[in-house]
Amino acid sequence: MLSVHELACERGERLLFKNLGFELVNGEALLVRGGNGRGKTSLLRILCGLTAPATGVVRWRGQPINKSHEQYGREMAYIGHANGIKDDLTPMENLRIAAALDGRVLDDATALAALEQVGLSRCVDLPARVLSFGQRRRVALAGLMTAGALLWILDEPLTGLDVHGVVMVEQMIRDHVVAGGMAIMTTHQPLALDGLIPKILSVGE
Amino acid sequence: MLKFLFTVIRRDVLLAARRRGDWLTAQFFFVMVVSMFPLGIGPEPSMLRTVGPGVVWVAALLASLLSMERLFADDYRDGTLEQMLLSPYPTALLTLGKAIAHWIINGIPLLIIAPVLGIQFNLPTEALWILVFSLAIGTPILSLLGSIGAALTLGLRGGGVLITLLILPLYVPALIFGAGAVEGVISGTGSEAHLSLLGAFLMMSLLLAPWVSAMALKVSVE
Amino acid sequence: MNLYYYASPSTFYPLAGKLIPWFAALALILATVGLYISFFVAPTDFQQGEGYRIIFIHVPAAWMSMFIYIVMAFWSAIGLAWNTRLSFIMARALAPTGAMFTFVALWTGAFWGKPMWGAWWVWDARLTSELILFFLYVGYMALQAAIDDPRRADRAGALLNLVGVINVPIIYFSVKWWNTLHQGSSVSLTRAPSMAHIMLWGMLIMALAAWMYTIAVALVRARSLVLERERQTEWARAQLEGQP
Amino acid sequence: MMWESWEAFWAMGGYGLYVWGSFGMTLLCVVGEVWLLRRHRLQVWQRLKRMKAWEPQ
Repeated sequence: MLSVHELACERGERLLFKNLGFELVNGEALLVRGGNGRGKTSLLRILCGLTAPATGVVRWRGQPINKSHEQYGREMAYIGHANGIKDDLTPMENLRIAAALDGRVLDDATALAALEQVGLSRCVDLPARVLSFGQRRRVALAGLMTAGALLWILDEPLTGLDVHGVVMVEQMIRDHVVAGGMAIMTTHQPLALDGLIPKILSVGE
Repeated sequence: MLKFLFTVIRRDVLLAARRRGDWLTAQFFFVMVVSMFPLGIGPEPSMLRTVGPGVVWVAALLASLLSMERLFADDYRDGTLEQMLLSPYPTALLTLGKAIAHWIINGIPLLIIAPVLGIQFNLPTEALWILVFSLAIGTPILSLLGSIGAALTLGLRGGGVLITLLILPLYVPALIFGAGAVEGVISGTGSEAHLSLLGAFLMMSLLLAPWVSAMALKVSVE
Repeated sequence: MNLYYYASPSTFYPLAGKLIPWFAALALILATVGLYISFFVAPTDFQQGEGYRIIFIHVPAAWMSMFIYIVMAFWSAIGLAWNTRLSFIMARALAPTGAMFTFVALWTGAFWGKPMWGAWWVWDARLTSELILFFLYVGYMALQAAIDDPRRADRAGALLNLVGVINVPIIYFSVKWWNTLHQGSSVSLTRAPSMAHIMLWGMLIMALAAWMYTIAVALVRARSLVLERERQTEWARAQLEGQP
Repeated sequence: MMWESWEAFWAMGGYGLYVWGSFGMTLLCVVGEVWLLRRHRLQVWQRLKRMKAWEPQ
């Protein structure tokens, strides 16, 4: 499904990595490892198509992702360092607008259910401004759940979350992958996927 | 496609409505800059009438640039811009929607305020109409071209000043045709030619600016 | 001929190094000939006296300021289309020289205007367009200077450059139109009443000298930029063993 | 020779200030650019040499 060939990435004048390649099919998870500044985030940004690689291609269903922007945009969901949440809007509005921008229809019941699942049922009508960082992260995760994407690309999904939050994310990823989805993530924290063993990719060693 | 465009526009208008303070600041900037001129050059009615169209137009350029810096910057900071870039629709549609939203938020109020300021400058009634009309054609150009500058300077130190430096020279034709139309009415030489040229410039900006802006945005977000 | 061969920095660097002295020498010779024509061959103008000799700089500088912007746009377009780094570097290397010529055109325009119009600055169509062109150059260089990442600087600058080059004719047209409506000054430097052949020759030779100078200077600048960007490659490290 | 004397040459028929002001500024710009370029090149060279010594392969 997702195949990556001979990827190289430069930042400034520095070569972060080269000759990087892997394949990912349904029901697989990939954990990207590497120290600070080794290019994990750069790799994820290349994978989701925000950055063009110096060399190499990323293919989704056999098509280079810059050629299949539309399809890839529908089937892939990304959470980066920033949450992608508007502070002036309520979690509910955030989810609804994000869905509309993706061309999806999201009814209130589904959105509410997702927010409830991430433990935000009491903050549905508050502006995101008053939420804590962890709570905003949860809004982003609720967005991920409602996106219905096949491939999840998660950059440090565990930062800012409390113990329950971490368990929740682990559960989410596991359920998604077991149900035939794909996930690519980075994390500095230990990740327990309960029996599911992710592929490991080391970057910039 | 169109639905995406409308969603982008509605979203930005909604966000602006939630931050009315910022929005009011830009409008008052326009009013105040224009009101400073008579204080600087004296209250003589015939002179004010001569400089009026130019002053209102220059103030409109500055007011439009003032709010332009934040066109993409806020969304860039909180990560929503990345999400929008990853949506399944062409990025040019996003930049077009953003520019239209900027025009609705910052351009339309100028059209409403401008006649009042025109009266301060002793402009005759027909000239006021043409002023509003020229701004109606001209301010979308400002939003469209400005979006290119906003995309190019995204996330740079001193982006606000830089955008002025990049975009003001590109605004020159709009300024000349726009202010010229109003002056044409006052001096009796007519304004049709100016307005049609302004319209042509608008068409060109509408065709090209969203594409360039989209490319610039991709370059900047990388 | 393989274009990619010449587009590779490691070929370009030594080649440019060899070419620079030739262009510099040509510039010097042509400038000497041009100056000789402008001061010792061209006759006194019966209307403008000796003051008209400024055109031997003003007109070539004004030509160069426009040409260089267009050439930059050409390199920018190539760079964006084929993703060749050297094209971006060429565009970038040309910009300061273009700005310099624009400044010279403005300055000499003012020095010509003072005796002819009685004012240092008149909002004449050509001078005004030249001023806006100067702003475009400044904007381009300011944008390049503000961006740290060379890849982004290249592309952002190229886009701005292309938008500018589409706009330049529109700006020129609008300024001209604005100027005629406001009864601008009618005496023009370039439409000197007695444009003798020899004057045209003088201007052409000076323009050629300016071209050669521009090429030489741009190549020197491009070489520095290339070396900076490629400092981690084998050939650049080998270069650094030698003398600058 | 079209100039009667050096004085006449420098005076440029009363336009001396303007003609020499123009040519002088042009010369200044060209010399200035070449000088800046030379300095820039030397600086780049030195910086790269330092960096090279500091980060061996």
